[in-house]
Amino acid sequence: MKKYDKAFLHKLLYEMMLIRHFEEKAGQMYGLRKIGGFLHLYNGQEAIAVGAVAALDLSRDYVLTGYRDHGHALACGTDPKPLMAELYGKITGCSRGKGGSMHFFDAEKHFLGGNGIVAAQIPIATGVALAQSYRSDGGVTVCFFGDGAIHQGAFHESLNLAKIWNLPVIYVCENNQWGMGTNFRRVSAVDDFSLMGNAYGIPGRQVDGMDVLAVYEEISRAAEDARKSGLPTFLEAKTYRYKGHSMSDPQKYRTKDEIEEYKKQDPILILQDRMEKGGQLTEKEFHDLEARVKAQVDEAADFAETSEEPAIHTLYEDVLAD
Amino acid sequence: MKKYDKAFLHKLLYEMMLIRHFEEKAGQMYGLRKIGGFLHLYNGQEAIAVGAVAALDLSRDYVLTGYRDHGHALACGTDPKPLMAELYGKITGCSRGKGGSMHFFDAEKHFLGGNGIVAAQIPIATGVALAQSYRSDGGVTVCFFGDGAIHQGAFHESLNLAKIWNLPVIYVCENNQWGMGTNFRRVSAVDDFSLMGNAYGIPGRQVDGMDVLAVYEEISRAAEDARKSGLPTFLEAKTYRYKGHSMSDPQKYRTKDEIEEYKKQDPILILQDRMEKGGQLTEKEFHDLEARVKAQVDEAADFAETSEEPAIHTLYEDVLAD
Amino acid sequence: MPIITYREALNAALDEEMTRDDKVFLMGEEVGEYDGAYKVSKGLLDKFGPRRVLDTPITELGFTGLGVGAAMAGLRPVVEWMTHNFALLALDQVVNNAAKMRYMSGGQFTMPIVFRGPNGPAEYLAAQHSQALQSYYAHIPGLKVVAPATPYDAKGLLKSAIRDNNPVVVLEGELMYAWKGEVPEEEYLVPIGKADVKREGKDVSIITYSKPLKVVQEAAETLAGLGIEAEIVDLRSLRPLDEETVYASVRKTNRAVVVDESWPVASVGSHVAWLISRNCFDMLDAPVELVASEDVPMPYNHRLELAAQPSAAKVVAAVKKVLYRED
Amino acid sequence: MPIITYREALNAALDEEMTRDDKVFLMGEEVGEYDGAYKVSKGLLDKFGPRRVLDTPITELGFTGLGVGAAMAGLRPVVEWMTHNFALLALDQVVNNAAKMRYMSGGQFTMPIVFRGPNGPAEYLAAQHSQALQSYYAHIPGLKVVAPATPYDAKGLLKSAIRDNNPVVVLEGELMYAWKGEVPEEEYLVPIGKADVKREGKDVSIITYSKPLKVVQEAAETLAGLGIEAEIVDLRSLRPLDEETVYASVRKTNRAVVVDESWPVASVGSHVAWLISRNCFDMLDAPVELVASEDVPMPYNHRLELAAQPSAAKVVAAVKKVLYRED
Ligand SMILES: Cc1ncc(C[n+]2csc(CCOP(=O)(O)OP(=O)(O)O)c2C)c(N)n1
Ligand SMILES: Cc1ncc(C[n+]2csc(CCOP(=O)(O)OP(=O)(O)O)c2C)c(N)n1
Ligand SMILES: [Mg+2]
Ligand SMILES: [Mg+2]
Repeated sequence: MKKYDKAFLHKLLYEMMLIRHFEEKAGQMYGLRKIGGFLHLYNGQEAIAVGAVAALDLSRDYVLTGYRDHGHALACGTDPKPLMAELYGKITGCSRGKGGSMHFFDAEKHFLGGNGIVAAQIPIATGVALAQSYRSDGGVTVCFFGDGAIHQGAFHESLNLAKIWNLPVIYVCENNQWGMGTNFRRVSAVDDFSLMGNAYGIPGRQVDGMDVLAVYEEISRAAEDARKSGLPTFLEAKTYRYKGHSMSDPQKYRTKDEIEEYKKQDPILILQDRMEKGGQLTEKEFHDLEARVKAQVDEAADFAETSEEPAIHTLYEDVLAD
Repeated sequence: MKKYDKAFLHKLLYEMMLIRHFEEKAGQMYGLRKIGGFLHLYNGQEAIAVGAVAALDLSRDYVLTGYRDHGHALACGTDPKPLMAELYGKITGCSRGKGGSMHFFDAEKHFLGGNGIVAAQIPIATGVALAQSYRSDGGVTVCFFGDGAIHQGAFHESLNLAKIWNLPVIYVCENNQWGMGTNFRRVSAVDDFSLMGNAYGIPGRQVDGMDVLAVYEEISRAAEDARKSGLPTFLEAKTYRYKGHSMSDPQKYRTKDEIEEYKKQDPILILQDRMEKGGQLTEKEFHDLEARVKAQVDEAADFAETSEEPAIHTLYEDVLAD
Repeated sequence: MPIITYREALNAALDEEMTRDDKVFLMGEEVGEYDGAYKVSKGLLDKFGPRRVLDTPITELGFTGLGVGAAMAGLRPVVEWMTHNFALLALDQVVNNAAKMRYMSGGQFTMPIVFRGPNGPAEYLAAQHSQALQSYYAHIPGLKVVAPATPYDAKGLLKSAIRDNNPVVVLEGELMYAWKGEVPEEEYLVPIGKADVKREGKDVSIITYSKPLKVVQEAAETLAGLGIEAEIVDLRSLRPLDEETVYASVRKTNRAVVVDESWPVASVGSHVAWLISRNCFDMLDAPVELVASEDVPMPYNHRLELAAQPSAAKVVAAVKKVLYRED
Repeated sequence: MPIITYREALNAALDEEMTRDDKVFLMGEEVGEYDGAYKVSKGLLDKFGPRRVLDTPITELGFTGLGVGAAMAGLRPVVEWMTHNFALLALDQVVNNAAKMRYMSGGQFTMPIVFRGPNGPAEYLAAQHSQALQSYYAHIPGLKVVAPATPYDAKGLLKSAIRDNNPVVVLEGELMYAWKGEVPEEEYLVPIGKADVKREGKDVSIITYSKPLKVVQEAAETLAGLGIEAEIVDLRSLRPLDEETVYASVRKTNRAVVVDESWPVASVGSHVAWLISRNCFDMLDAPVELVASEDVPMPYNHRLELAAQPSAAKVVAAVKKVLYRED
């Protein structure tokens, strides 16, 4: 702990708290029918997006993920206002109200989505890394996906391509134990996903996805490899999803106890605890963080609430570029 | 060698010679424009189909492969007459002239094709094994595919499914070094394909695909595993394709020397030599075999030649079953 | 007659056919322990066990291909796709294998497989989750394609699909699962390839199928208020297509509007509109109109999303147009 | 003007655009060391090196998806599919990502990517290798789709496709690669979205595109011998579709035959036939006829294979029909 400076730790903690709070608010607003459709919340997994993105340089690196994408967008530094507005379907949303929860994008921050097709982002991210390699710009792409996505053919095809072409891509499987109602063990031939890089000569490692610093370390190392020698890496981050798969999930497949058990490992608590013990966080500082987070999320909700609906003519816009 | 009885060895030799000769004749007839389209010859790889099928019981087992399918159909015992007629596009062809070289089928002999889409047979074969497991009928399915097919997502998805459901399927990658003009090393992250089963907890082994008895042994063992405990197996059979990818291939990607080098390991020569040394084949017997093979292939060509073209109304048949 | 939901009707069809024939089994994502993403398969795992109800990993191409193989080997798989949007990943197995295996083999195989799941837009799901992809299936010889719009048709058509010896694509609808209707207790089948006149009328033929039936029925009510009696032909089956029932209606009304929730270009809708244009040429008093979805990807925003789809108002406007009653 | 093949024209377009813009690169199976399965990319690896000409493993979904990502990150990939038949495996990336990324992101991204390769039947290749899949692409908003039928159009359209900031699907044809035609030395572009009248005539409009242009031209010769002057409209671009040029022709001739080598149902052909039926309703002296491929998978046998496709004889018969000159 000593080696991290306080500001950095505060930043990590703040971001995880921001995501957590953003998700709580989004869930509430869904209950109030301000938000519709599928809403996949990231609660419990915050350490992965935050730890990983902290290890990147988004002036040249890129991030892609699936439909459970709020955390990643926030970790990339996208303003919560256009994100919340997107959930509300407003014209001020990051995707002009066209994308919704599953399709957050922020081209400027190098956050390339958001994808509703399980595993589709894997080849796409690999292609972004191809562009980086093509330009020799020293950039790295991090591709997040779930334990459910790993069985798709796209995973296999992409890893082989990344390896034969030496692409600077870091594959991060967020194993939150569940793909919808399916425990990952039920649909996987192997329990330890880190093995799955072997078939492509890609180093595979497991990391505790509840520990933001462990994730940060692993991604830092992988990014260095990727920048130096164009080597892809595959990482399995063990984590847990607190909420249902989406808002309509009755969650009969698991017990409350199971959830509570995992919550003891809460990524925010873990970091908070360590910082307190390390003398890097006072109670007052924590409350200040909480207040800031709350203010920022409230502001986002206000912004979303008071923004305009898109005009009907926008239906026909953004289909083709000039 | 001693442990094999003579009749069995003669059968293996005969079948490999039959395939070789059938392919030579097909190549000739292509030159005479009796046959059109893509014609993918199996010369050099005979030991794999013959050795594998010899280990099966086709009253309950099944075989599927890709578009380089003549050898597999012959090894399954399909009469060369309807096969040659199929190449000629005649109504007496195994597929009534509708399939051609890539789409040989023989439902009765449990040869389920022939598939023109690289790797498409992998999930299909896995599904046949699913049916066998569903019926608990003790059957096994052998699925052949090339070194080029192994990178397709279908491979990865199928192996995982076969393992989680314990399906009695034997995957045989015929690594003939080339996928069209591409050496397998250029497009594969790993040199040793037998590694690729690891990602699915499926035992992977390499076998000398020029040695029909080695193939027979491996498939026998795998079939036993599959029958007993429903375990899938993955086998890489190292082999070599003597002819071009198809008839139009200028083969600039390899040297004549390379081909000649491999021909020293010819599967027919190897077995012939061993049988001679083991006292299981006399020169006269070999010439008799040759004569029989030649007669059978000539008869097939005559049959094809003298058969009728399909009537135009057959264009509209076989689209749907009643 | 009991009134049940479209979802229950499908469930009953699966249940009855699985009871009747041990060769019938169900596979797909979340069909078992989760009771189906949309609960169509509710209770089937409990009743039939894991041999007959298989939860798959997320591998559309893979498990669809397994279904094709199982069908070739004599089983009768029902493959559930969580939605047809995801089935684009599996299309190769449907088009290149399921649909063509019989033909390529000169008739050696039957392919008794059903591909089913929700198709078309639901609500607030944006572009990747809101596609009506029937035109892709209808385009392909070797497939049959059905799109029931009522619980009665859903049950009867799914049962026919399961008994059919050919690959049948069944198009359901997330928003339709809760629709209710009369379904008899006794067993029945709805034949594949027969359209159904859902409302009789003499002034205009509205040809539709699947979810838009509802907006068409609303439109018909509105039109009745204006003294216009619309006949509604529900195609039910897109391949084979019951052209005769369509033409019989148009021969009576001399005007036709086709309503289809897919995109317009190269669609089932424009195809049917052309068929009528050609085969009822001398009977038509006005060009055939097509009310399709707007030719744009689906947006998330609900107002835009509704504006992108066929609505009762759009249908009414199209009918007025073919009657030259534009105001 | 120099006379070159369609293949050479495409090669020249790739060569010129890769020379002009370092962001343009080519990827696909056998495009490099093998010089392309159909030699379209001949010499490009030698000239541009392995950074710009990438041989891929057989992974249509994977490398197509890589192309989408590379385009999002600012490159301009040209993805060669060995044939469009195999691209069914990649369709999800085309439909769900390439076509929709801009829309889903509210216009944040351009998607400058070209998907190209041979489409439609060649000879003796049977069902899986002989599909004309244009209707699948034309159906999708967010894509552009072109189908050049001459070397001139092939070069000009491919260059336009590469410069376009949207995903463009280019439909070539194995049998067309050897076709010859005049192609100027100077640089030129053919705009996407403009049809071309390939022959003027006053008696009937034959609307076609891609490979069938040849049988249509033969048919026009035969018809001229019978005193019937056919106008041939080559659509060239299927999305966007140049409706105005089509209607202008039909306004002149009052009769139309559409010739399309894909299957008829839910096809580009039947769509265009409906557009004409609707938008030229008052001008038409006969129903619009469609000459499509037979509604069956493609057989291997060559006679059957030819019988399955549009032919000059079928076109002549359709023209006679719309002229009520049936014998
Ligand atoms: C190709 C495809 N198939 C199915 C779905 C439906 N679906 C959405 S999320 C999901 C589960 C994914 O689980 P996982 O990859 O573990 O991600 P998590 O939800 O846990 O973040 C499924 C089956 C989809 N969106 N895309
Ligand atoms: C999905 C798909 N992509 C591409 C092709 C074109 N193609 C046919 S064979 C082949 C090479 C396959 O090589 P391999 O799997 O090693 O088999 P081999 O020809 O050596 O028997 C290719 C690229 C195809 N038929 N299907
Ligand atoms: Mg998960
Ligand atoms: Mg090979």
